[in-house]
Amino acid sequence: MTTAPRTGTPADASRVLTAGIDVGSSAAKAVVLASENGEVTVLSHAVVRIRKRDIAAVIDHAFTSAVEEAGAGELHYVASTGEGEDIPYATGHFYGMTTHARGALFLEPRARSVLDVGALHARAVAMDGRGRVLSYKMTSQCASGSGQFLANIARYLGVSQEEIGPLSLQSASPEPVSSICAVLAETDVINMVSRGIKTPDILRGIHDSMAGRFVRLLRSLDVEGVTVLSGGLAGDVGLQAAIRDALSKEHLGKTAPVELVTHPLSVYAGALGAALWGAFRYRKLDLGGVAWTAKTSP
Amino acid sequence: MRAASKDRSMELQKQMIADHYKRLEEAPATGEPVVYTFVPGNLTELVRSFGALPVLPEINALQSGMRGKSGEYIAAAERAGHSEDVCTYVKCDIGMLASGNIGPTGTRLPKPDLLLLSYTGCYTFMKWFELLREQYQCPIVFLQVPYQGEGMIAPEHRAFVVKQIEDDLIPALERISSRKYDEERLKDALRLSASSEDDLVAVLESAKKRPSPIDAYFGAVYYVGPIFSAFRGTPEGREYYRSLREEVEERIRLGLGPVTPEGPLDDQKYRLVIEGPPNWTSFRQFWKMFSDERAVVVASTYTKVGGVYDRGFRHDAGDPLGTLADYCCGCYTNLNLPSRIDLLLDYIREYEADGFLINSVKSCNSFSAGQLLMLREVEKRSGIPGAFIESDLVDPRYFSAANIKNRLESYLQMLEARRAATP
Amino acid sequence: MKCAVGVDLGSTTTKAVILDEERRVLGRGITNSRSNYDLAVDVARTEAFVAARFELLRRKVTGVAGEAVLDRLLRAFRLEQMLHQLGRLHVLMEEECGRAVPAEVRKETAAALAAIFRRIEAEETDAFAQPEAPRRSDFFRDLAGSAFTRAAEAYDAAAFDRLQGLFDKCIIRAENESLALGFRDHIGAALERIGRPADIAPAVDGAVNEEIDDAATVGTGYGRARLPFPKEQIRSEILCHGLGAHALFPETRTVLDIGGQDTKAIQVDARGLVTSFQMNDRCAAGCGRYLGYIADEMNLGLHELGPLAELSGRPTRINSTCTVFAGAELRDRLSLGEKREDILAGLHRAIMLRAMSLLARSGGVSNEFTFTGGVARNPAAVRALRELVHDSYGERTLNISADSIYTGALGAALFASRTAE
Amino acid sequence: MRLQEDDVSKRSEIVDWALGVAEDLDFGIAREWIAAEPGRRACGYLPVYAPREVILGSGFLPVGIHGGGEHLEIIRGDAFYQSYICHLPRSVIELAQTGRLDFLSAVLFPSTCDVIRNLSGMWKVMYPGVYVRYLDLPQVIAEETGGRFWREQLASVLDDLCALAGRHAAPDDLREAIGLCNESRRTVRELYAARRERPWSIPTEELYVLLRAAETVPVALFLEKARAYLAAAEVEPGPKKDKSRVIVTGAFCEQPPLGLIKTIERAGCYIVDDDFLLGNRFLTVDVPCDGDPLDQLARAMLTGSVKSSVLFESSPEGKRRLMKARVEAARADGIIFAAASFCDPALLDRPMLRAGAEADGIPCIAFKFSENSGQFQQFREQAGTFADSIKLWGGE
Repeated sequence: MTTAPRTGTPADASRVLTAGIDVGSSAAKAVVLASENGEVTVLSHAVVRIRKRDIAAVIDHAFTSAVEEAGAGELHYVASTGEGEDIPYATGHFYGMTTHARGALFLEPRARSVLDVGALHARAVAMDGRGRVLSYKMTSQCASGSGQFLANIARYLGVSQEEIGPLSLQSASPEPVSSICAVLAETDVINMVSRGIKTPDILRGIHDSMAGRFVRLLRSLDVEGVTVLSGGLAGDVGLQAAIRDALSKEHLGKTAPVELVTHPLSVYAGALGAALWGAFRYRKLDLGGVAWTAKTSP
Repeated sequence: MRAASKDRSMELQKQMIADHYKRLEEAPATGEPVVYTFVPGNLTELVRSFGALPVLPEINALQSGMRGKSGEYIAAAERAGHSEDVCTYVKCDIGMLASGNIGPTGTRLPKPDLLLLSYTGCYTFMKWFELLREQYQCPIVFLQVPYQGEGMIAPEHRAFVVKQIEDDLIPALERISSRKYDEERLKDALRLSASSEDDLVAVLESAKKRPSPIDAYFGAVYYVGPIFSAFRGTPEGREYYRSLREEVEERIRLGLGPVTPEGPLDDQKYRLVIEGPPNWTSFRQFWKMFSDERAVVVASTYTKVGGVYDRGFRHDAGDPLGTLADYCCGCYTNLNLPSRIDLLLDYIREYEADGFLINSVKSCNSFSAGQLLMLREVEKRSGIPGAFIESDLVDPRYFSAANIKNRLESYLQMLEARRAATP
Repeated sequence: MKCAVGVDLGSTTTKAVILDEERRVLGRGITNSRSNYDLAVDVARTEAFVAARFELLRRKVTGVAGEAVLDRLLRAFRLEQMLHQLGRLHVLMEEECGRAVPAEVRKETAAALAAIFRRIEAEETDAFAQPEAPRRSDFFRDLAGSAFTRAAEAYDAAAFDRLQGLFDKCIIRAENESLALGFRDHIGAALERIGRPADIAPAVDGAVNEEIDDAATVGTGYGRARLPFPKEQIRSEILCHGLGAHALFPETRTVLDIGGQDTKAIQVDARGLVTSFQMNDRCAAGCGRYLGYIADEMNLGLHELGPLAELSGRPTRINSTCTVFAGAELRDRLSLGEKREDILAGLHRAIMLRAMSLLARSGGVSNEFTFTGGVARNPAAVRALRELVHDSYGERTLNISADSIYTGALGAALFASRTAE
Repeated sequence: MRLQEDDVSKRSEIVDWALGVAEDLDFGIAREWIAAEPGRRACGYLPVYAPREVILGSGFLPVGIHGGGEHLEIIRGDAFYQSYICHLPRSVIELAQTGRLDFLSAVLFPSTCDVIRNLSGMWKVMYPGVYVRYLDLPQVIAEETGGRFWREQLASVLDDLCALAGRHAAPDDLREAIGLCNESRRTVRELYAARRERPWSIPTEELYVLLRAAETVPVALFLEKARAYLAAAEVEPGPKKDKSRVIVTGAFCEQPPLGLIKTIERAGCYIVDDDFLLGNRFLTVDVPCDGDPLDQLARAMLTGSVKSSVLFESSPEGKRRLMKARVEAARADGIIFAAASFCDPALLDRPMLRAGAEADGIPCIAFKFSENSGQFQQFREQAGTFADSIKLWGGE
């Protein structure tokens, strides 16, 4: 696929179709949006896990299935984010925190911060009411408390990804995880099993230690009000609960405690943000024409 | 009987500290000027000769560590934008300030009338006071103390420090205290200092006896407290060291060892020399690891950060400002690495140590940078293996008990095996 | 006969070594430490005693019967053990299937399980029939795991995930049951399987009844604090590795041990006494577990990594030695089109670079040098180490024993044999 | 027209040359210079500031040792340092232990921080044959105290080096050296000014390697290359892009990998001011060539040294006002605080500088690097987000 020359203007110029493609370390996500006089509708979304496959192919797969589901013959702006910098048919690229902030705001207009937790990273971003990034904080180059780490432990415990959250919720007395290093923590966990600690308590212990880190990230930004959980782990109800507990314990927020919200589309926050900024730029720069048409797709 | 005799000096110290912090709390009311300064190169005699009260931020920080407060203070400082990489004394102090500036005895600490930086053997001190100046908006006097890069105090360096004391410090102290510099008062204080210093050295060197009546690291950090902080050159300071010396001499007479948190340690299996500051957040747990293995520390470099008195230096009333300059230039972390290596070797020899251990703290590059070379050199030149463990001053996140215990056990088992094999 | 036992309870594997009165190695046993240390110790000991009885057998029948017969008997014995474990795993998975799998697919899943286990048992029996035993993992978890995955791939994605899920759940249970895997439990069946050759059958019956009395035991290793031994029966793994390496190679003056989550550099004197040591702290970067993650990432057995890396022409330069990030870096670089073997070679070099700084800290490599621990079995790791040591210390003798993973346990056993006297 | 093509090729030639020199871990040009005549010697110095005039004035070639960069594999160096100490001294020791610094007959260790200070003692222990000198910079600015102290330091270094070279300290040699260094500093200022005016035509990755090369070659050679580069950049400006103007500060000692500089400028930023290799412009004024040269050098240090983390800030407002002044001078949109991990000077200063900048409404971000950072994704994300926000909200 290649970028089409911007020829003519589409039938209905007031209606802008944009796509957002968010390439993460474990999956590629794509959405197609229509925005018309202030109204934004999500026409389609698709996620394809990378699973040791060629990333370019995965991206195309996610993009084309989103486009087909949306039935979009042409797009005015294709915006990439995350690792998607080099997508040949992207009109422009926005960086991860810019898009997650915007996407989170779209999913939850009250949100003033977003907690983006992926397989290998975690970052907290504070934004204003227009999705402008005010400040951020990310975890360091060590995988402690990353999604990957949680996945490894779950595998060891014989728990599938989907079961992690529900099991963690059953925990009566969470078992704290001490070690800084993920591998040493893994040994902690092995010892826990040998001490007969229940799986839910172990999982919740890990969730708690992750939540602790994330809340420290938020705290370092002095966030207020509502925060959205986005990224690959957004759907983990155990993690959600752990973060909520940590938030209340840490008394985050000067006036009222910080409220954590999630959304069925949380996983698409980055892609949504990219598509929204795409539309914003399309209008701001008054580009006109289309960036991509089905004819040019493979 | 042991408990009782032990208690006297401890009681005295407790009382001195309580009184001092009480006086500090009342300073804003009584109008006594307050000078913040650091342990190494502290000019207590001069400061007090102007009726000013010293506050030593490191002491507050380590006290916060021992009282389990440092964790939250450090977190507060890091939230305020301080890096996790830098000295935790600084962050603990700044965090304490942000949390109401309540000192170790639960009393509020007064604002400084003057920040007195009279030591540059630690780079971080300079930044620490720049940071405090942002908080307090008060004057700083900066005395540059040249490092002993060539292993000695050059005469021109001594003169440089004296000139700074005359040109910058004395006028500043006169301003905040509205008193004139009184050399006689200073000389009286210096005489008191010298006599306390004699007693302290006698106590530290008692560790040459077998069994050693003291632990020259875990125990001695309490012994050096008064002389390293606000009480050098004071009558109560001298009183403390007199009674401490008597207690130690009594223990020698009775052939007793020190009393550790786990009880008396008379039957001493290993005699160790230690380089580097202790960890304060797990101080007792750390000490217990040694006493459990019946290891006693017979000499340490940390107890020299406020003055290397056991190598002969004494405050000299005969040359008041010159002696202060010598003192500033002579503190342990102002010695270059070759000198520090020689000192360790001397201690191992003089105190007939079985081994030496380096506790390398993340916070303090002045101490830590180069310690791995020191380890190797001392091993090479003494033929005695050393141990190397890593922790931090007051950051609870950096004390990994399991790792440290494993290393210490392995090390002592190694010394034992060598001893068994070499008749 | 009297013997001394050393147990090395490591973070990933547990090893046991048995010495006879002459301090000759009678038997070795290994298992993955899994999640139950006491059990791990039992299994390792049992394995060691199995090996010990085979050794006694070997001593008896040499001259009477050939090595070949004994090897065949040993392989038959292993097969019996394997089948026993597979049987148990199958039962557990059927139970779990009945409990956890949705009714509508339960029957087909159970059927799939039956088919898969039939296939694995067949594979195992065929493998036994082969004249040459291929090099493979020591651990039931790995053997069963790879065989199961291979077989399960025949089914569609949904079924595959379901089956794999069942396996992940049950393998840990199977591992944590104490199964009867001793010499007496299976030697009979093994003997039958090879048709009771007359030249060894009587000796075998003798070996079954032979009394072995473990006079003294010493424990060491990462989990030594958890061993049910009194303090004087516990030794630091540093001392045990020093003594063990000295026993294997008396001229050794430097020992490097890379275990699952710690790396040790040890200097020993002419008597095997430790004179200095260094070990990693707080972070397991560059330890054996690192390779474990890579193997998982590539769906390879741990033992397959080295040989693959050996094919590399120009190793990639790897930056992060954070174990958990290794997988991600691998993926990144693969997506950049770099060759698998080059990346692997780079990863091996990265591990060894970490080890080199510990070595230097402990005093360098001044003389004969021994590399022990699980990673010493990995040819690519050994090559990287050989190159680095040569570059920074010049020509040095590098010892690696096939049994180097037992070095700590051997040292412990030697300490035990001393206390026995 | 032809001329222009020549200049284009000339420019890339110069950049290739500079890159080659900057990444030459064996200091080939310095070695050649020494070999060219018997009796020639070189004197190394560590960051941040060392008096090159004094080194030149005693006949030595000054060689800046700024670490081993991203290409040096650390095998022995890590054995000397705990995990919580910055990367620079590891690679410096690696260079020394692999014989790459054996051409230096003297090394100066300025009072940049305690790590470099202690490294001077380590050098004394490990390389007894080399002249090792720890150099306390003047922290007090009064002529009578700091001034005299610094002059004594300079004098004793000069005497020691001259003694080493078997010659007498001659004021005229020193004056000549001062003139040469003035010239070099003027050229560096010109290069920085040109980049500030036309960042699209002078990419920082080019400017940086040119100045990195300057640290290890004879001054005259640097001047020749730098002038040619300026001329070429005039003729061939390169495409102007819509990027935000940023100051990168905090990397004055351990140097960022070139990849990091590229990453920042490719993620939508133009670097219009920085403190890389700060020593080469540590003195902001020309040092007068008349009078007693040592007096002049000492005075210039007291009155004309750049504001930095290695010298005590005597003015109470100094830290708070510094960044605003730099932003205005460079017409920057924002500041990237890029400090080396575990760098005490940069990291302890950062809260003060950042608070000051943010109080003045200047957008800031901060991250840490090390000279051998190999993965730039985190930096790209942050610099990119920074550029995004200026792109999306610029002019508000």
